[in-house]
Amino acid sequence: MRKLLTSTGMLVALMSPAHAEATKIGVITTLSGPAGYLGEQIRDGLTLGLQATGAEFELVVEDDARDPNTGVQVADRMLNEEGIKLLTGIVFSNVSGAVVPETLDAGAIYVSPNAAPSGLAGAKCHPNYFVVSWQNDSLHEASGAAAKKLGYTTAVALAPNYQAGKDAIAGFSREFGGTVTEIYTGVEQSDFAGEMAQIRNAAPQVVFQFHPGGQGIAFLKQYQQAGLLGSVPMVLSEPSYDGVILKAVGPAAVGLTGTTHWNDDFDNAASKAMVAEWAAAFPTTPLTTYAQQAYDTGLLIGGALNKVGGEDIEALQAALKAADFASTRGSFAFGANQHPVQDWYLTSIEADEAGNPKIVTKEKILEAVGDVYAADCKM
Amino acid sequence: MNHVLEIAGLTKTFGGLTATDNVSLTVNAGEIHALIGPNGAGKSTLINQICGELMPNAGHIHLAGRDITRLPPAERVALGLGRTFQITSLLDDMTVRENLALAVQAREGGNFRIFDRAANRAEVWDEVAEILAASALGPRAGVTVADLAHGEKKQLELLMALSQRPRLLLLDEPMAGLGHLESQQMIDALLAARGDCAMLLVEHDMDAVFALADRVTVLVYGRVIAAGNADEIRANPAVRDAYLGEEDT
Amino acid sequence: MILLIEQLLNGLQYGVTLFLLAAGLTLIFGIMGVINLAHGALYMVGAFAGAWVSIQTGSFWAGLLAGLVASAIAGVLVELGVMRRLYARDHLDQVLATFALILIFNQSTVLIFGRQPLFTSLPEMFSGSVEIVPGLPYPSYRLFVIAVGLAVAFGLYLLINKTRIGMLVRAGASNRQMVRALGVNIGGLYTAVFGLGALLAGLAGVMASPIMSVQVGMGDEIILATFVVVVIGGVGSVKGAFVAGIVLGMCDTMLRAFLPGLLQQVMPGSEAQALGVGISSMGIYLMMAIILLVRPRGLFAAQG
Amino acid sequence: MKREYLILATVFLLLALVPFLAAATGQTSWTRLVGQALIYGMAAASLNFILGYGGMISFGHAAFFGIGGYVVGIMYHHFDAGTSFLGVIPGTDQMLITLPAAVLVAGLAAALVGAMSLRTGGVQFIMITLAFAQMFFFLFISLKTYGGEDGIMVRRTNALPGLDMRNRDTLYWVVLCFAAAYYLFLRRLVQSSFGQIIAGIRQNERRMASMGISTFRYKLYAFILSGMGAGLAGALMVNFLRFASPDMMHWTRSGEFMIMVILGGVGTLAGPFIGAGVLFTVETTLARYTEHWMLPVGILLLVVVLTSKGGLMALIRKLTGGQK
Repeated sequence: MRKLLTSTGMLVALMSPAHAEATKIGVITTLSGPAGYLGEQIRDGLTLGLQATGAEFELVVEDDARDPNTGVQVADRMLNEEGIKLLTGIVFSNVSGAVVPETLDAGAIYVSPNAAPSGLAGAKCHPNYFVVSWQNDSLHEASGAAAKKLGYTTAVALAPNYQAGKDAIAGFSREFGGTVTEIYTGVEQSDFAGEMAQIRNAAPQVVFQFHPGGQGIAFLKQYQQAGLLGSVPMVLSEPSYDGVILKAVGPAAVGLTGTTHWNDDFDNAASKAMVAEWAAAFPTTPLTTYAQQAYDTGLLIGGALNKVGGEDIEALQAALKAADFASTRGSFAFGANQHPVQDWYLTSIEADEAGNPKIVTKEKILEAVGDVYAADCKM
Repeated sequence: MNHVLEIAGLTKTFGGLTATDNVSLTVNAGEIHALIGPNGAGKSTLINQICGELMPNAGHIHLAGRDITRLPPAERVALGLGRTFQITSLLDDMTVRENLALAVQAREGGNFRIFDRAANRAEVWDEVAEILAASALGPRAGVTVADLAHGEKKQLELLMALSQRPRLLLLDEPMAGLGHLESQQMIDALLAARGDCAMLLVEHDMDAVFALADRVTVLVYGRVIAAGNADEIRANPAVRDAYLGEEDT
Repeated sequence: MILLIEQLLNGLQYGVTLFLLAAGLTLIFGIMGVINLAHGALYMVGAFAGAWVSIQTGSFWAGLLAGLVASAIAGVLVELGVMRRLYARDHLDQVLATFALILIFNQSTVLIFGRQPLFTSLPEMFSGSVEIVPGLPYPSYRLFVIAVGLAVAFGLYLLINKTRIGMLVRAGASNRQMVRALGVNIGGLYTAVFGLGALLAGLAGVMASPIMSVQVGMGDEIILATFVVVVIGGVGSVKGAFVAGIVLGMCDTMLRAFLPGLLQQVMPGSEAQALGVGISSMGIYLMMAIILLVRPRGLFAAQG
Repeated sequence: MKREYLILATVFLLLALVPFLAAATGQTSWTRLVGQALIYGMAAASLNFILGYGGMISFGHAAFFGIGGYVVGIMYHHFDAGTSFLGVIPGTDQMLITLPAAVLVAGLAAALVGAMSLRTGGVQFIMITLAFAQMFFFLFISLKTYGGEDGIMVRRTNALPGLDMRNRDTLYWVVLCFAAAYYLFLRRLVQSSFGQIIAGIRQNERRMASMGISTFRYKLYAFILSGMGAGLAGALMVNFLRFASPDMMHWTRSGEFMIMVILGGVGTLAGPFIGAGVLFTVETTLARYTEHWMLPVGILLLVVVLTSKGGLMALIRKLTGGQK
């Protein structure tokens, strides 16, 4: 309950005009429904990131309910009525698929803190469209590279039977190079006992699985309960082991290997500052990569606003493109399609003093990689 | 062949219970044939098999010489089968006039005209007006069926069934629940319609049965125990025992 | 062979979970004639209350008790406050009202517990696994779930077939007017049945909480499968709910486990995988469609 | 009668003025809001034809909405990529082709679903329509070519000769005209002989069958007509939103259509449109003030259903003295 009060209290404070010349930033994100915690992370991370730059800003936050129709409706009002020229915040690619074209057609800028559908990454790339998080495929390629590097040659890869799931397995397999047994799970499946039996039966050297949110929580719990945690190592890409998932899973996560573009033990000033700011503002909520991506988005936007202000869209676009900010992930640059070119790290999940899982960064496995779609982008 | 309806060896069982047991009977053109029997004798089951709502386990049903045993209900209607229900079954939200109009319209097997205006089909409404003018329901034409009295509903059911000009009309207890006066009206209406079509009448009201029926078949425990004209039935000792006798005690 | 046994157990465990939810739903459906879309919300209430109390107390059993109590109370309140006014209405009004209840329950849960999923651990005594046949360690908690489900099924059987309340319930499911004619306190019976249904849903929720993710909206996902079970089993039939729940749980698990493999015999691997899972996701719906085409009122229809 | 025409003409005129009013007050997003509500209203009205007039409670109506939408999306996708659907049918961005195609395909799907579902009734019918819709949902979510769960972007609204469809206000008026035409179509439909028979079947199917009406065929035709209407609405929605995704056919969307119908008034012509408009406006407005908007919406729906019978239309009728 206390948590709720602080976060809404903060929202109200932010939504009231802070300064006369503050630039309005529209945040369309998913706050209702089971995925609501992702939107919460993004909203709060973005706020902290922007505050860290000292830019004058005013956030207009609205829920998209994970529904493209609602998203476009909100975007329309922000763009055309409130005259907002800079939008961000969307969690899910089905919403951004509808909202981004709308935004670009209105001559405004969209900076994505998370969703990066491949449809907007290649031939349909746009100067006013930036992605600060990652392109979907790279997430899983990193996991494939990690599994390879760890010396495994046979793997079972599991993901939900929709497009992002298939991309995940494809991405993993591409970099892994060994034998991969693919298992697709149901889109709304929450009991994976059958899959556990199949994994045990296949007896691979390593398991890769991609299940974000509640599915991931269920999967990890059941992996441990099936007694597989100790016997078959697991490599995860970052959406499957964010801080919220780990907190809900508890000790069942200890011993897993993950790949990520950022972790809270990164040794750079920006990351340290963010971790401290987050702990002060939200002591009981874990800091996830969603919030970190949004924080970076905040740094990027805030930096650009400080340089050129929010009036001149062309200048703002150029300032954003320069990506002249100290990212929490260390090195960061935009590729040809204005998606990140960044490093990927291997992490392992270990127990802290209380026995709860904590993510520890081990080594860099991929350096300065972009995505496969950048080649198709002619800007 | 003079039989409008011919039933031969009709048998229907529910689990262990035999509801109709090898029933045979015929209805001639223009005749009123009454089917009587105590409660649970299988009269309604028989009616429902003739209508096609139930499928018999064995036996045949011929309507005007055609085997209809396996036909779906709608096709039987197209061949000239009409019915009324034991518990009145009408379109409660519509007026008397609209109910009749649908019946008239349905006579041609309905239609799929999605762009005409039902309200503008003069030939239908003219016929409805004609039917109503000749009936006691005339003044009630604009009343919603839900607001009609029980006797009026029974009357309307009969009118709807007759407006379809059936060859054979199945009447499932048309007098049920009617007062004396209403019963007399119903008997008059049926007598007036006699000759237009043959009727198979299921009825408990013996006065009505003997006033109307040309022939009577008695059904007990799913079996035909007697058949003949009114006088023969009245005199039949088996019928007296099984059925009429009971009523006396 | 070992794989088959394990999958059968998994199917059984999913099946009893579906049964716990479907038993209450089918009774409510059959006796009161109410389509209760919010039944899944009661499952969520049970899971959240159970998880929260077990976090606070550190005891799974305290959580179990809390989950049962909370869901039963929620059920009784819903019955007294909302359902009671809807019995005489048609299905559409019930759909609208219970949909509204889902929104209210979900959002209230967010307000009370926040949006983050809750963490619960297994009860200490069931945290290990049991070697049922050599080479097959099976989580003992899942065996516990199966045992609880079967025990509840047996208890319901006794309740419905051997007690006066059960007689009324059976009568009510096959003929609603009859119970009224018996001069029974209908209001009390309805509240009791609704409360019992909610309790069972809450039990399913608590039992699922250490395995699944305890999060807002968790009930909306399982409610569809539950309705499928109710309809296949025959509205109002607890026996039908049991049989359909087990059959569906088994089929769902078996299809997922073995269909892709079978398809791989005739087509390339990844396509077979995708198609296999696609078909298994549709599996329960496909099954319902087929069963209803053959038996339009379900397997064990209580109403004639 | 005269009065009804007068009201209809007034409402149409007011709706036609929405873009000007929106521009005058600076609240330009109202044009889109009303446009979306009109399209949802069409979908709800198509559902209402079988649900309110025909007594068939379909819980899978969003499937036809989504299929209609995907026809536009898929045709645009092939037009954009210069390829052909199944290697045979070339893509297009011409609304005069895409809309009829959407209506046709949705009708075919409805024929398939209806032919199987209508063998059952009651609760079983509700569930079996839901089951078919779920199958379509899972089908589209796994179609990689068409974006899977991410959906398909339709970068440009379909072209209509002589009109600048990129202009939002033009698009809005096109939608308004379709909605008005659809309203008049439904009005005609329920008053037709066919509509009377459908109404008869709702009230007493046994009676209709005993009069020789093959009720199954009538119900099937009604179901197909209704599916076609939903397909048209879906096709318009994709043009309006320039995006098609499996969300369009999720079961909660079917539920939403049903709620619009019930909220507005079952078995009334204007009800579904009013229901869609009110629900959509209330949701959007509340969402601006609180992210917990679902709570007040839920309470509001509950209050409406508990206190009124027959939805908002019944309320309107009460207020206007029992007249239509």
